Amino acid sequence: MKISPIKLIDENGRRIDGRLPHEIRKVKIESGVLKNADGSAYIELGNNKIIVAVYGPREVYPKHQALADRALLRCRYSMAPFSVEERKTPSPTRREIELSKVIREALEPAIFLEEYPRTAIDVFIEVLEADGGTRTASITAASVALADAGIPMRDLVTAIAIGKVEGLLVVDLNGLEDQYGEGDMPIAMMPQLGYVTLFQADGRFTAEELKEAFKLANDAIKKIYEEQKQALKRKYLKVAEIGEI
Amino acid sequence: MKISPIKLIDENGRRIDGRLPHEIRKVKIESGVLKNADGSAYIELGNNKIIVAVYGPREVYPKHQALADRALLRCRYSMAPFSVEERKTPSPTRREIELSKVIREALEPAIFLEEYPRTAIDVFIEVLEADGGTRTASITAASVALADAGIPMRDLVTAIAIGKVEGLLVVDLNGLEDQYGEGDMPIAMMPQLGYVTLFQADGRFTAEELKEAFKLANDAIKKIYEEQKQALKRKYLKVAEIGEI
Amino acid sequence: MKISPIKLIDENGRRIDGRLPHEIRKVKIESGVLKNADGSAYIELGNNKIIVAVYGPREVYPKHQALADRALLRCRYSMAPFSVEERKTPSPTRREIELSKVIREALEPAIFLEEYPRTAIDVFIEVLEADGGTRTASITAASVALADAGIPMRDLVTAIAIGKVEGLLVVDLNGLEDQYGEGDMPIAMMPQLGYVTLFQADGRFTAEELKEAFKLANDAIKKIYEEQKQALKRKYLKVAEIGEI
Amino acid sequence: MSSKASEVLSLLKRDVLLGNLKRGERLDGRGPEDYREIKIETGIIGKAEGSALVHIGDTKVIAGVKAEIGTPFPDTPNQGVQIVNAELIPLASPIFEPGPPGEDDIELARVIDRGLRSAETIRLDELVLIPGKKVWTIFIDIYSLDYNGNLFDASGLAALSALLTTNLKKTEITGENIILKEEEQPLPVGRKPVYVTLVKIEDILLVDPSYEEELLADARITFIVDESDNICGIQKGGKKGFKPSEILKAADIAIETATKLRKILPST
Amino acid sequence: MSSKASEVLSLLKRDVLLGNLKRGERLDGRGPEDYREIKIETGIIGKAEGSALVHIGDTKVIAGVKAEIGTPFPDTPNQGVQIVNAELIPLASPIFEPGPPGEDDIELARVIDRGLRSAETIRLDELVLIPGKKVWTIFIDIYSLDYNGNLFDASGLAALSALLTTNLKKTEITGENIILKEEEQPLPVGRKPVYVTLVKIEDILLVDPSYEEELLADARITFIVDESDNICGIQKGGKKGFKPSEILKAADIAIETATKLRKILPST
Amino acid sequence: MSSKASEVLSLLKRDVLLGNLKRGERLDGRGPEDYREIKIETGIIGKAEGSALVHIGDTKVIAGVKAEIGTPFPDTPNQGVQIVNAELIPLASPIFEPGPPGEDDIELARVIDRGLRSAETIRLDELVLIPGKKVWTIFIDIYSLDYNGNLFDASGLAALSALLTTNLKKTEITGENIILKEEEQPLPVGRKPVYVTLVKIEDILLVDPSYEEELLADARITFIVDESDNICGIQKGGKKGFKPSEILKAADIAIETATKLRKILPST
Repeated sequence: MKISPIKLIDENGRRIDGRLPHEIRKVKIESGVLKNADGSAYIELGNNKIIVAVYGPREVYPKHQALADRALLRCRYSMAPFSVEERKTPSPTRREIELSKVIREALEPAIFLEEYPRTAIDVFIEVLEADGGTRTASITAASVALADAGIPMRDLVTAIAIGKVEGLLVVDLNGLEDQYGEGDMPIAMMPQLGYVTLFQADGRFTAEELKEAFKLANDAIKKIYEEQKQALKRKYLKVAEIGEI
Repeated sequence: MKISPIKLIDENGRRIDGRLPHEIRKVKIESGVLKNADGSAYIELGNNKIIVAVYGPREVYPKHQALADRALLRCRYSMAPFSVEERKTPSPTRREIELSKVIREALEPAIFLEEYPRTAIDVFIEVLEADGGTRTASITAASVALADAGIPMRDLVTAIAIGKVEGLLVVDLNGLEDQYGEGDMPIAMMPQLGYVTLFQADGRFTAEELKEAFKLANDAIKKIYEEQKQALKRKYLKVAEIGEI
Repeated sequence: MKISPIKLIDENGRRIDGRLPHEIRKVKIESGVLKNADGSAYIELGNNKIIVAVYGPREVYPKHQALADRALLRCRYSMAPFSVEERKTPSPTRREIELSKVIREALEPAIFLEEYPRTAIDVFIEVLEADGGTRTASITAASVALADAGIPMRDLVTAIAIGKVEGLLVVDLNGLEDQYGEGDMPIAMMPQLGYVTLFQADGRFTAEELKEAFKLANDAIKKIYEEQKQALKRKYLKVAEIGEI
Repeated sequence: MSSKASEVLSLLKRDVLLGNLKRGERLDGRGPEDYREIKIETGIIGKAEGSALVHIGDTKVIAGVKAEIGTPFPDTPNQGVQIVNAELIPLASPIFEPGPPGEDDIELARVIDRGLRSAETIRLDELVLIPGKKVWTIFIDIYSLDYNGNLFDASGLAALSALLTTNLKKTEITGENIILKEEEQPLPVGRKPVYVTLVKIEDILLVDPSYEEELLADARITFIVDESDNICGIQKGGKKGFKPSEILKAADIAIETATKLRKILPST
Repeated sequence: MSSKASEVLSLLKRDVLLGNLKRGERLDGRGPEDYREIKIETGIIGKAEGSALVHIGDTKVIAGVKAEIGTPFPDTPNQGVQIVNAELIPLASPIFEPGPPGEDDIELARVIDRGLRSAETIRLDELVLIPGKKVWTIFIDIYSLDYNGNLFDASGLAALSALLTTNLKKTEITGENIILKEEEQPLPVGRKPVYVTLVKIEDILLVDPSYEEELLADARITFIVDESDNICGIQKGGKKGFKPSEILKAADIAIETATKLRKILPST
Repeated sequence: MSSKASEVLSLLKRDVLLGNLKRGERLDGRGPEDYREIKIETGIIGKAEGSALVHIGDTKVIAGVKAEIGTPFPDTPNQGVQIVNAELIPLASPIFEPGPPGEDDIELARVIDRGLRSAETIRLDELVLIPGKKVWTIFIDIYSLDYNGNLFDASGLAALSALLTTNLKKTEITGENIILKEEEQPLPVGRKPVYVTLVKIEDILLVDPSYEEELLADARITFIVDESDNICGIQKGGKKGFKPSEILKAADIAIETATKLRKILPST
């Protein structure tokens, strides 16, 4: 564990970027940002900048991977080499491979895959700039991109990280808090249905803190969920306006 | 060539582990040690510890590899990273790739592959600890695992290494003798049928020494062959006992 | 840019190997040099030594790569590890991958690919020794090998590099001129049809120099084109002679 | 485990399994919170600095620890290096394929790695030989030998047991020179995390799933628990979700189960 | 771009496109030598030393510059290191596939790299920190985000724009020790090469091809032009040839176009 | 060679070949112990420190030797490094495929490597420049150009011939500094191993098999023989076995054959 060279919570209970413990960073979501993709979304969460494209349902190559009873969901989470402090090698790291898997499993419960047997739905995530919480922001954006692609969903998936900093539970860790804090607990939920679809933890937490984390996450997720819906609405309005011309 | 820092044969003609030149190390063979595999075996030869699983005859993937007139025999010899003094990288080395090939060719003559056209028989060998002679011990165990899988065979295959240490031919080289000795000659045979199915040499040997090597190998192989049969018998008896209950 | 430790043009206007600016190096081309290949050629251009084999038209593996309306042209340009000053790693470098592509695109316009739908034509190029201009010499040899394989062609493809050395345009750069010169402009043409099928440049050229380069290239290409035809004729005569015996 | 595997279970078997579960019965007779029999053998690989073979029912996993002198990472000059590798080798199951590690192997390795790091099991700060220059690198290689469910717990237990029985050579350092002595000393260890996995089938939570139960499972969750009942890591998997209340209940069961499992750990 | 892509265009669309072209009309209303609208955004990636997002019509490419202290190549001890990487990621187009870079990615990266080298855009000789031992390594990573034709020009423009807005930390060197200071200074740049691509469809030359035009093209040619109208690189592609006269005409058009494009470059 | 290849030979050709063999005739008129014509060209690659192109009948193999200054392996600080690489490139045969080395390439390289090591052909102990720090690394790269049977012998002969004609630059060492001089000296060589391969078809042993004979063969055996008739390596291959008596007979034939082949080796 690295020892923090800096104080992460100040005497007024403010975090290093001025937020209170339960505050999330500024979030901006746009949908329909790419021309080629069937659906797409762009998210900024603090300094995180992530773009997501969805292709599908479409034919599966190689064909033997196709599933008889549902669509094959594939997910590729990737960080641009320039997205982080030290240049990342362009080939997928073990971290990116694991995250591709857990993000896929976070999105899968929300999609009516059974409506498109023998097809593939591909989710491509590119992190352009990273500053703590890329997996949760990716999930948030990916579910908007899926909806933008017109893929029928049970609910959106909305995600946020709860963290532990100087003994305190805080919401939406930034990069420094992630690096020097005591714990990180990313949570993804289907907000309407109340299901947790991604849940990981790193660091040390008590059972009591788990309970508290869910409460904190709940509030943050509600806010972000509104942003997701707004992003989809704006796109719809834009489309409608153009349609009227 | 490395110069031995130690005396490999003492004044009484004893080897570094106390054996006489023609003596093999303690050998222990068990069959049916794994639940998932169709056949399996475990061997200890001195400090060597090797486990073998056989799957098949089963469907071939990718399908175009299937052979119209016989089963496809595949073999993967692999050493665990912790099996050797210096940690081995987990990905297959050139040595492991060559050994997978020669072990496959040592087993192939013994199997009635023509009885299972268009199928695959897979032999997976994992060396858990290595101390000289892993390829021969692997072959010995693999043929027990094949028999344990109920695959019809012309004969078992039994193998041992003959080596040259301080000018003397010795049987069943251990790791130190392999490292500092003058030659290594692994031999695999079908003992009943009298065929040599693996034969390699490293170091320098005269034509005369070749002849002597076969004699020494013959005796060792007979002993190990008995152990192989016992291992299969014990399994059979165990199965029979269980069957009676 | 590396500063040349040597003078590349002497006071008499001679280049480092004694040539005048417009002179090409000694060229030697042979066709039909390999037994297995359907067509083959060997070229020496100065110190460059390159061998080319052509296989095809033949079945395509994997099958899904086959094209319905024409043959699939594949090309592999490879340098032997010992062909260059510093040993090259045996696995394909990025340079080799790019060159395989541009060489393929240089040959493709000359071949009646549409006559062999659903087949593959494979061009394998092995550079045994390299001394500047391997891509152009490879193209020259490859088109001879294609003709030797009896593949119907619109024209041969003939190639040469124009370079810039101490401000002067010169023909057929050698290794030193390539390393220390100011520019390299490889050109491939179908000489009869007058089409440029490969064209690249490195270094700095004026639009005026471009025009001059084409003129210089034209003369050199005519000479090499004759050598290509001679190589094919010699093979034909040899075959004819043998036929008569 | 893999999506391919999930197609293996026949509909018939599925119905039987589900029917039984609803009556509180598991196929092998266990109750929902019962763990299978565990056996731990340590010190079995002479060439390894530490090793353990763990049986959980018919699942077998071996872990080996190797120690090498290497250089620290530039951003942690005063810490040893921990590297965890896991391989789902084809010897262990017909559903595992040869080839480089896939996402299942990598997820497993990373979950084990994070648990050990969060618990500070290996005292990396005590593995520095020459600060900023030479440290011990500890490799933990985990190989599945027979896969019959619950590789996370078996791998975690094998890794921990191997580490608890690992010995390093003592060293003598003069200037930049490191001499390895014959004498050995135990690897310095901190907290001891135990991995406990549950699956959810419809609304039933099952501890220590068998292979068939994993095939049937809607979702999976692993808790890593230390001796103070702290949670040192969580990993959710699977194609469906959990209700928060289910996760909290699973956490309680995991903490309880960990206390039981802890009793069979090898002594250092 | 890839041979697979060339099969996508339907025969019908092909005929319409061709018919229009013969009347001097492009599908999007441009004349043969018209460029699409260009938009350049720089300084968008905080973690990068330089960055630019370039739009050419609906084509979007992002380039990021990272600088690291490394060792020079043995044969150029007094020069910094320039590394260009380009990835046609599957996010950008249904015809791009995941996996390691293929021949299209590699050709693109190498053409961008050669243009920057020939123009001496990065003053590599000014990037030496300790001669023969420590130099700046400049990584230029180019990612296509939306591929709708003419990746060469968009990538070249993104790379150049990112470099022109790159800042390096100042350094303080005492002996073999390099200290990075908080203060920054612009990356030293030389000539500014602009990439201009034309395609040939039958005997018509078109500047800045759209995706459909690329599918239809017989051949492609890229000229890299610096501020003195020198050509710093050429790359011909495609399955057919050019007449020399066509190449010379294309060169003239490219030089003219480059002059126009140069006006929108970000200032250093 | 590969299992795929073994399916190529038609049944008809098989019968003819076999019938002839039983009458002591080989397809190309040779007797069972006759070798095909051999041609060795050395010094053909100017950029290589040593090189040889070997023809055995229609089989052609080229070997090139490159020497570089590198670091010794930690466990052999007082020895140079020998690296053998072999590639069955698709240029040489329709049955060879592009891609990274497969098991056939690797077996070939390792058999050549072991023979050279057992014979101590390269005097590795004489290739130390600064003990424990700098040694010559000798790369031997073997490329098949036309595969018509018996790659082992052709590769061995090419490697040996290239080594026998290899020259290294003289060096001048002052402290840790190595200066390469213009003058050259021959690579120090020890014993000269000759590779002799036989195949067995039913109960017939054939020296120097052609491609068709390899397809038909039940098993293959290679003996590596030095100038004192010592065997410096053996490799058995193929899908059937040998009787011990057959192996001993094959060894005698190989030793005799090696004596003949030795006469055409290039002089150092």
